[in-house]
Amino acid sequence: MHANQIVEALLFASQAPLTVAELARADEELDEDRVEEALAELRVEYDRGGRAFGIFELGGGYQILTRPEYARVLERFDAVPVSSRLSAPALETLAIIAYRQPVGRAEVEQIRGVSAGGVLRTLQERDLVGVVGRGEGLGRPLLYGTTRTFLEHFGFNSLDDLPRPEDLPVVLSRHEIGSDEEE
Amino acid sequence: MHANQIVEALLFASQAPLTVAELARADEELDEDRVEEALAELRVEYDRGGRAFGIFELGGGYQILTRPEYARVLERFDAVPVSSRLSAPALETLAIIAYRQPVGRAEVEQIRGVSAGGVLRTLQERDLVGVVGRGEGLGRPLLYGTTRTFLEHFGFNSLDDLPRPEDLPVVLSRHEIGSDEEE
Amino acid sequence: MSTAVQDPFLVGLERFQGPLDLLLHLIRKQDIDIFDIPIARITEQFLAATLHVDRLELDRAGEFLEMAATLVRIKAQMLFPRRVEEEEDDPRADLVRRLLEHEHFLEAAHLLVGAERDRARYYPKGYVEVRAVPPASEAPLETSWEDVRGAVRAMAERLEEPEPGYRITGRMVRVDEKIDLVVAALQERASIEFSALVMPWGTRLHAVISLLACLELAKQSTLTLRQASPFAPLWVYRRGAG
Repeated sequence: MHANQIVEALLFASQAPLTVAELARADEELDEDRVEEALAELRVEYDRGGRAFGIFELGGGYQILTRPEYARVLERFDAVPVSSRLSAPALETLAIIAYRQPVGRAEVEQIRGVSAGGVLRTLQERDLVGVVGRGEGLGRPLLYGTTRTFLEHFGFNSLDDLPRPEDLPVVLSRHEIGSDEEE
Repeated sequence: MHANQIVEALLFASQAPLTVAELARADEELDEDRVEEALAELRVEYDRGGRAFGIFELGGGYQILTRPEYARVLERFDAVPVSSRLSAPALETLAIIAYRQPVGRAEVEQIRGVSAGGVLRTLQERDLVGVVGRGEGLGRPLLYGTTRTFLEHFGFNSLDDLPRPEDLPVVLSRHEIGSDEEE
Repeated sequence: MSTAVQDPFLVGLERFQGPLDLLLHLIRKQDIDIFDIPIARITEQFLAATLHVDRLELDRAGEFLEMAATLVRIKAQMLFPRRVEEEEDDPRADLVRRLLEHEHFLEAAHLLVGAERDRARYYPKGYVEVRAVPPASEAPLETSWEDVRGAVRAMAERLEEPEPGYRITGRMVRVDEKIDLVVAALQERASIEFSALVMPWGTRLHAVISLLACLELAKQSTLTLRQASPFAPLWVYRRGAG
């Protein structure tokens, strides 16, 4: 275990920039001169090796950060979030709304057996479902239905194109094809 | 800007493991094969260069972590956060869920002989377990399973990595806990 | 008798996670063969330990007292004669099974502790630059209809079929809707088996309403209904066909 590697491990794992004095205190083998030396050597290694990160001086301390030229890639990466696929609960909720619309939150929750608030919000943010009216009864609950974005995304011309597979669960298939009164 | 550097920048700037698919989405130049290649090349570079960190596989993704031989130095260092360990009841409950998943609360409580509500909540808050479905029978009980965070926290790449001592599979295989199997 | 009570290993229940833990501790500490537990002795020791139960919170106390009751019951059952060769007859069998299972999960938890300790030796990056993440709604959605189909299939397996006649308010099955459906079906095909008209819904309500629709259409001479014999499949024919 060399001084360079100890300094590298500390810079990597630290939450904040570290001063030379702080680094020197970490191990008996280190002193401030040795730390300065290690920092200089690591910089050379990172440059020569073409590393995407480097050692930067911040507020009197040192920190390992990605080089600024990668900012664009990182930003773009963030713009394509991990969650660009819908989760299983979101897919189920979407299916229920698609086949049962217009449908209230209570009914969705009754079918799935779990609360639907978070998932409904996700689907609304994605503009796949929206509020299409209010139901009868206590509190006149909001009713949800699918949007134009939903049709466009899944390549349907109208709701009549929604496939009705044979194994569609009874709770989903209750809404009749024949009820196309809006057309 | 090479594929290797893009992959390196992404891994370096991420707090959690990234899958090959996620990495491949970052740039048009990348695809999954190219990412695998980059990961392999970076590993060689880190090894040869004597880096204090390496690329490790966790929960199906890749993450840059310090090598274990630096744990001693880092442990003693204030500026390095130490992850909080789990209590004994939490670990036992987690073990039951990990090896029996999907499993309902009633079964967990029966095995442990004590109520599990509080511990289950803690494990859910720490995102180590989650609801994965509903069981058959009365009240359709919630079934719990482990999460990706669980794999990352314990250093497993997949559930296949769960340690299984010789005698565990026998006993854990659902129903047969034969009183006929001697020590 | 009271010597067992004074045993030095009985140090407060707080350190035991539950009755199974305590019981296992008593057995293992005394090197007792778990397949031949001296139930009278263990029961006595367990009861002595649970005397301090009033110091525990109420729900924990309940767990210990329940086990005490189980032990006392087993002790009583042990007094009855039983055939030695039949393991199943042993009143202790279920308890032994639970103890072994509990012990194995203790072992599994121990393995997890080891894994956690090993994993903790690998440190992640302490500081990660903060980047502004755009809202998810701006990201392209990568979900196909096949994904939705998968969710539907999973749901079909998961969800119980509701009892026949189960209806959601405001979603009554209407005869005129069924009539439209049957007429539409007969525009595509000259004949159709009645059950095929009902299959997508599968409930008795839909079957009844569909039958009413067919009878209504038969009355209007829009279609004819045929059945070769009682209980044979019912066929619906377009007028003029068949």
